[in-house]
Amino acid sequence: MSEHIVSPKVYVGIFLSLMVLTAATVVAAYVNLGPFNIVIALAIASVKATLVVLYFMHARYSPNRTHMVIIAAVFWLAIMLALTLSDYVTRDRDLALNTRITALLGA
Amino acid sequence: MDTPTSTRSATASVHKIPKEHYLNSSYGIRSWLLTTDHKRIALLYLFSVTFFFFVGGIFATIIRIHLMTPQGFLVTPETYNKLFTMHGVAMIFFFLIPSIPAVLGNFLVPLMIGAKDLAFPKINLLSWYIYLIGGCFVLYSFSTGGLDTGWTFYTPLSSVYSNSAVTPAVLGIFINGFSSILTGLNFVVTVHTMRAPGMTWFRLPLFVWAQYATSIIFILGTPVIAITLLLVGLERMFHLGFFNPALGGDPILFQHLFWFYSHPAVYIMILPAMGVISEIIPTFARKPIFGYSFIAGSSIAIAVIGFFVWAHHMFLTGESVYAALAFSFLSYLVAIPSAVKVFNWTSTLYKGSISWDTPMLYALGFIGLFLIGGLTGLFLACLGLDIHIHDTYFVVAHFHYIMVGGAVMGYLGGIHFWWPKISGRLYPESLARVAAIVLFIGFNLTFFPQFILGYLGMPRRYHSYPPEFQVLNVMSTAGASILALGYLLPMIYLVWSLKYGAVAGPNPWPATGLEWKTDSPPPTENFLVTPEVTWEPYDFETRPDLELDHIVAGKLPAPAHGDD
Amino acid sequence: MQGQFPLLPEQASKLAPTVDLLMLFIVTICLFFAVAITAAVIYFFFKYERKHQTEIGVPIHGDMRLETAWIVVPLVLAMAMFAWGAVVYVDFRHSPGDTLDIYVVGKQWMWKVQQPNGLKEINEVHLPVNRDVRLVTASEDVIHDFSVPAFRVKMDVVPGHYNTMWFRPTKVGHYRLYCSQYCGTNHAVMTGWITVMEQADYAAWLSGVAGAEANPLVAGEKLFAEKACITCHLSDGQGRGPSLNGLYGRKVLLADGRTLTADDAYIRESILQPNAKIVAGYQPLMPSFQGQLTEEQIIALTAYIKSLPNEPPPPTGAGTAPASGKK
Amino acid sequence: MHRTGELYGQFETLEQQKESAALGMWVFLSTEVLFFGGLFMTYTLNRHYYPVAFGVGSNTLDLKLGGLNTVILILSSLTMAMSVWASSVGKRKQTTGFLLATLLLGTAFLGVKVIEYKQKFDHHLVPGYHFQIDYRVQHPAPYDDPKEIEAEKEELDKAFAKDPDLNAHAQLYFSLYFGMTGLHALHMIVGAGMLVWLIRQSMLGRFTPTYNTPVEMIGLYWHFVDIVWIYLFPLLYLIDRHR
Repeated sequence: MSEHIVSPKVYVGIFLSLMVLTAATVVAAYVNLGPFNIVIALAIASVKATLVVLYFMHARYSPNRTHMVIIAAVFWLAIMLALTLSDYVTRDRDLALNTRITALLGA
Repeated sequence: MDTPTSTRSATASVHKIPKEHYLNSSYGIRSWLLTTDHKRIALLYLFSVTFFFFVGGIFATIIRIHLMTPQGFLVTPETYNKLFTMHGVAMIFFFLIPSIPAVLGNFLVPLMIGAKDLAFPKINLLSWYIYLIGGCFVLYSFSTGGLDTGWTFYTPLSSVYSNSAVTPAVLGIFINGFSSILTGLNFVVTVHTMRAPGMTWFRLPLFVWAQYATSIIFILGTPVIAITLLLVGLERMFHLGFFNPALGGDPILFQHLFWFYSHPAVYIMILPAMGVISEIIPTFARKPIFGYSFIAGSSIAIAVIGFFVWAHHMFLTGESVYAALAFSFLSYLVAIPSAVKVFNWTSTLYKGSISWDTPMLYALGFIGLFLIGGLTGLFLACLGLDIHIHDTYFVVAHFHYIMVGGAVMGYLGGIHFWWPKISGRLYPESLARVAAIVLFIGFNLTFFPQFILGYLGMPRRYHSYPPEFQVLNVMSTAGASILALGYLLPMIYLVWSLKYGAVAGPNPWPATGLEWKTDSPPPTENFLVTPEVTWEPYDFETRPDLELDHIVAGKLPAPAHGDD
Repeated sequence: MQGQFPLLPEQASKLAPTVDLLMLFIVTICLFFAVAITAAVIYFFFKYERKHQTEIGVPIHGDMRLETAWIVVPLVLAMAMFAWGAVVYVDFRHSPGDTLDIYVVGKQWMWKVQQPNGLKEINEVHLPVNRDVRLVTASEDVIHDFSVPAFRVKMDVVPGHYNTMWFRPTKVGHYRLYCSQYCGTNHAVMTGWITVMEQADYAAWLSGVAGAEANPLVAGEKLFAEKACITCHLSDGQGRGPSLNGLYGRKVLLADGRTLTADDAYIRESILQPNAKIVAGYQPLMPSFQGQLTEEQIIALTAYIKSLPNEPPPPTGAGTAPASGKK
Repeated sequence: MHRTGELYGQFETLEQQKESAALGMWVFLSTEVLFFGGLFMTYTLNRHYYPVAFGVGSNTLDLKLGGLNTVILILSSLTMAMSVWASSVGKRKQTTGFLLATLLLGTAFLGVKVIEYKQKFDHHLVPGYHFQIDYRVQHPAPYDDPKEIEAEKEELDKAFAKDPDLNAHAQLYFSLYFGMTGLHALHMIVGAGMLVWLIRQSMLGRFTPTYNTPVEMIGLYWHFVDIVWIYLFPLLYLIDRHR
């Protein structure tokens, strides 16, 4: 691993960006954007996380195998979320049926 | 069966056990319990997984005896349910998952890549202690009220309705998970950073590739089951409702999270066994393995694609039809790399110089049983068929063919193959061959009838069954008694050989791997001089150090085709 | 078909022959590969057996064409299996328009079934032949699975979810019903029978019994409440009378120290002359029902008591209805 | 295996040792991603099922405290990064100082968390038999602002109209709130313990520009814990602030 020393100026710069982004996410939460609120919140969080990983955690200056580990972790998390949700979002819910069987269970 | 093909008898007498090796470098119970030597830790694991294998085996024996009559005459329904649950938990989490990785992997990975130890020896010891603590929790659960949820812990049965000791059991499995994770972490780092000079990625033994693939599953799958079972424990302790429909939770979500790990966990069990077979076959066929890169690649492919198929356990839970189609499709994809391995093993035998030594018999048995186990997986992945055979004895037979027929045959084959390296001595060959054959026959007698039972509709986890199923159940029980004998035999003669076995010498077979370039048993630091690898894997042709005269009448080595 | 040693369960639904054919298809392919590979391995073992201690094999490192072939060919066959299986499954999951709807509720450890006209059955389902039937399922507690091998169908019964399944019985007869998803202590006795009848017989059966009274279990359950048995014989054993759960066939310790096995006669006697045999630990409080019940009612009541499950229901607070079913 | 100075016996060179440590830590963090991932999955599905209850639950959290904690934690990441820098250029005193600052900030974070947990406990918002989403409006404390209580009551009434089972579903939200923040806090506590050890080692002068691996490794862990919070903050505190 080639030793790369990041200067404190970069750290402070990253810190300030993180502060700005934190403020941005709070402000954005007070505006009603419908389904986009969650999208914006997660997008900002991901930008912040990326900054931390790249600079605070030196991933930018790390060997390729470190990048592979990071990508694998994110990818596997995505598999879990995406494939599980693929079941739930494509289910058909027969609401009339629900009411009838609920009545039966109540009886 | 007794063919005088072994080279050992001629050379065995000239060898001596080295003066100092890892077993006698220090003495006393402390030198074992505080050891950081990967070889000693492997032996600690060997004892503990064997213990759990017998715990699980006793449960299995009672289950099979109980099922001899339709009403079941031995135990009450409560006890029966506890027996099959505890059998599953002991066997899966405390025997099969750690067996090959933690015993053979621990012993061999550093030796095979020419390292002095794993990258983190203390963490390696820590994993064993974590395993023990997890094991104690589970044994505590077994002995105080038992466990009756099925090893699958489906909610809300496990989280609300079961009156057995679920909480200590899930905590035990949670804790044990970290043992797997740390073992996997150690292997990955070791393979990346500790390889000897000249040991490039494509010179790695296929066993190491398999361990690497397994470690991927350990690292990225195990944490999910850990957190999921922790949530079940919390539900029970604090009346939470993550998976409890009465409180708004979703029991199907539990199944998703559970199988996200537990399906790949099947590959944790079978991949290392495939790795063992990939070592045994070229050694006893005395030729390079056919399609090295395809076998190595298929291990990684199985580990990765294995994570995309889990919901095929859930086709009949009311899963979305679209998701079911996707998961069935992906499940068929994961069958391909397994098929590739089998074809390559078979081709390796072609024009080989095949000996019938015990490890090779296990390899032969493995191929046969894994074929049946793997091919019946195609039945279960088939959506239309799964409607009928899901949750029947067909499934029971299928996964026993994979886990017992595949993983345990691979494990025992590996133990026999590397026993001379581990102990420095040879086991009695003819007795070992008999045991391998007894195991193979007993296994098939036990589990093949269960395929038919399953297709006839006998559901799994039944403590009593309709009388028309009795004949097949009795056959299965009869087979199990033969199988039990097959497991006891190696136990006896392996222990016997520790003292009375012939001295093996560094490379009795001979085999090409780096682990055979050092003494048997190896010294604590593995290699007195760091080895340098200059040869391709499984190459017998250009290895004068193996002391094989390769110009033999009728078998002139042909020019190798393909390139290295 | 049903010889001494059958390999297939009876084919009693429209789906059954389809599933069996699919099975045959996959068995054929798998058998071909299993036999071919095993034969090759055994042949190589004998043919290339080591002749000389120092002999080595011919080094062959691989062959790209072969590798491609044994990736592509199994892939094609696997896709064929997938496609055929998918067609069968999609058909199974989408019920046709005009179905006879039957409601099934699973609970530890019995099946409660309701026919379209409101008639209730326990661990038994009567069905007309050659009619598309849809089962609408729900669970009161844990996950169960409604499985009928003769129809080649099963579906999980999940609390909080309402799963449906459909099939078309094609053959009159009695078929076993199983709970196929492990559901606790008496999972193995959560079984029952499907009775497939001629359509006319089914209609007659449905109307002939005119509601619930004809089913002794249902009638018995009603009587058990009407005659106030339920107020003392609480299922959790906390009532003034002993719990009757799982009574039938069990050993009973009496106040005078005798033990006996609870059979039909004992249950009948205890209804008519309750003080003849008092269970240890209980007071002789129960009034006699002599002359207050018809013979038929006694039979119904006995049948109901016999059907009571072995274990008490789960402790309160555990919740017994699916979430969205709560008010 | 014998240890020669800073080099453990299984390694050939310090370089190899450092590479192994770094890879090991990253692999461990990838495990952690999936470990928290199980909780995130449970969160996602339940939020998808019960948006109203999750909104109500989220709005009972104190955004000021949550925001304060976010700032504290990111600041602690900065000081941690600075200590890695200081150790790699051989400034021993500064290394110790930055590590101490990190520890203090971490402790402050946990302190704020305790205040928040106490509030939830007082308002019967801890999952269990006593959980009651409208406890606070039913039993207002004398110092509570009546207007605020009135507004909250109105919100709850509306929510109950939309989701009659609000209590159970809000309890799910709080189960996840405590599960996720609790697991996060546990990681903070472990991190704080490691910092204490690190500070001691640093004071003893163990770290040099050629050997500062422990500072770097624990730094990686600390930043990871920070990242988890970066996601937890919007997911738990900011679900439904825009009403």
